[in-house]
Amino acid sequence: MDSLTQAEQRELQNRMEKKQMKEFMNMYSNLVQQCFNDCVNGFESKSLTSREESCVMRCVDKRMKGSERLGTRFQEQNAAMAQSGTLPGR
Amino acid sequence: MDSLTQAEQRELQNRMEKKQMKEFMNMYSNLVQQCFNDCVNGFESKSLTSREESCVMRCVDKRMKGSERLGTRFQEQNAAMAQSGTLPGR
Amino acid sequence: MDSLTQAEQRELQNRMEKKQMKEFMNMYSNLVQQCFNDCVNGFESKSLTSREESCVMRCVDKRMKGSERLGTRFQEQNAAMAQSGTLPGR
Amino acid sequence: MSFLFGGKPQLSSEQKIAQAEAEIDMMSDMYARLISSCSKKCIDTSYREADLNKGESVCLDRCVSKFFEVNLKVSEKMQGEAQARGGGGGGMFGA
Amino acid sequence: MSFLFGGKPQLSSEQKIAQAEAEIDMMSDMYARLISSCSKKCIDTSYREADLNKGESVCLDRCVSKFFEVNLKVSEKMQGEAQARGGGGGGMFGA
Amino acid sequence: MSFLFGGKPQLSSEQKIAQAEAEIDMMSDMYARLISSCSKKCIDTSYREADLNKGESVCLDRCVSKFFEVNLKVSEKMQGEAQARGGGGGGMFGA
Repeated sequence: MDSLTQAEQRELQNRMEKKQMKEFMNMYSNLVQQCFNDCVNGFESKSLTSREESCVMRCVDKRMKGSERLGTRFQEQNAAMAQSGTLPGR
Repeated sequence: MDSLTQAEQRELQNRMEKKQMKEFMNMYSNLVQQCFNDCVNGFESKSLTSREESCVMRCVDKRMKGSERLGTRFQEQNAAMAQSGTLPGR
Repeated sequence: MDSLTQAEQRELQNRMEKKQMKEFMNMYSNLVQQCFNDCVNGFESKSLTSREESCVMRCVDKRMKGSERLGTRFQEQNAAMAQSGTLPGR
Repeated sequence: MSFLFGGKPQLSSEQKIAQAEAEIDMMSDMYARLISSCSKKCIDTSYREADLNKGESVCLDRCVSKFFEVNLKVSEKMQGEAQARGGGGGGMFGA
Repeated sequence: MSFLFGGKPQLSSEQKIAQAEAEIDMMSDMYARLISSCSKKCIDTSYREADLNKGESVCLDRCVSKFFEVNLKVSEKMQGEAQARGGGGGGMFGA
Repeated sequence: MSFLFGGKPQLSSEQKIAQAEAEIDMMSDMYARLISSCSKKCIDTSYREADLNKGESVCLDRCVSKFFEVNLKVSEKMQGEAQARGGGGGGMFGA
């Protein structure tokens, strides 16, 4: 990837921006679905109970913190692997 | 979305048609997979038992009715939200 | 599909090659995830135990053999259906 | 479900179409997830009958309602946090 | 798996390619789902051995056969309903 | 995660970009799978607290580490087999 010219990098950047938007939206709807699945289990009424609502709030918090932490570790590992040259196929 | 010109709307329409075909196919193969997963659990023979087959038929019926109902409610909720202006980000 | 001209078939071929790469990568990361999910269940240390590692190795072997077998059967069935003309929609 | 898209001014024609496309994609992704979640929560997978029974029907209706409410709560929460962090509007969750 | 595509007459070159592409996509989607479903139903996830044992192999073979049969039944059912509803052929599930 | 891509010589500009794109796609697919697997294995879904507790945090860290190790083992295994089968490098898993 480091062997791309500047023009090529710009083109790549362009293509990536569309994907990032898509990934962000996917992350968002995945969060909604997960917290819905985990927190909403009764259907005696058509509105969220206060118990369900606060579960959803904590779920969003906890999952976002989890993803952040995982993202940091993921990048660290990637960097470590790139440096030690253990990336196979290279 | 309402601020698109007619030409822009036509272009959007065009792009959407391809996606609709894809979504329909996805809906279809998802239905096959779900009803297979739910109804077929024995592998003593290579053909469906009559019990499995009728389970699959009822599964397809019920799931399609379910999706139809969910689709109607989804549109109603969307319309209600659009009207009451509770759409965040707007 | 048999009614495509040679030029059309070449264009189709072109589009398919990109997808094959993508499908192969998807198959690969799916294998990693499945074997991780099935074999790694303890988090008392940050390295794989030898038990987990050998489970992963057998998992990869078994799943690849499984997919190969399924692929062969899939093609046989497809060929049989095409011949007997039971392909609906045709 | 078009809450991710602030009122950015002065978009090119292609950008406007792409944004509308993204809104529709988001909506149909949400729809697919709702179908999956609510079917799982409400439909009896023994399939003893081909019709939805009363309990399943009511469950599906309420499920849609609750799913929308969760979506709304999550989006409000994320908007609130984005504003607390970033200040002005116009961003991802900017009003 | 090309049962979604009726014999529409007079397609442009691009449309013909797009249709062939859609057929292949549909096929490979079905294949991915078959791999997922049959692996889940037949493969013992304790992985005590690296080889497929006899039971697993037989199960996989029958699983493919049953998966195809389900696909066929579902497609016949949907074609029947489409015809009952819409009348003439040429549509989505038209023969 | 760029291990699928050997050092193929003399690519056109479009091919180089497409390859870089594929590497990034692969990486972000792996990332999504890691998020899904490690969240499922480590996060308590009763959500009694909004913060990650100590046990969850440690579990997530180790989970990333183990996930990478599994990825590495699998890729080494497949490279070994590809070499045993195919001989020379330059292929999918060629070094």
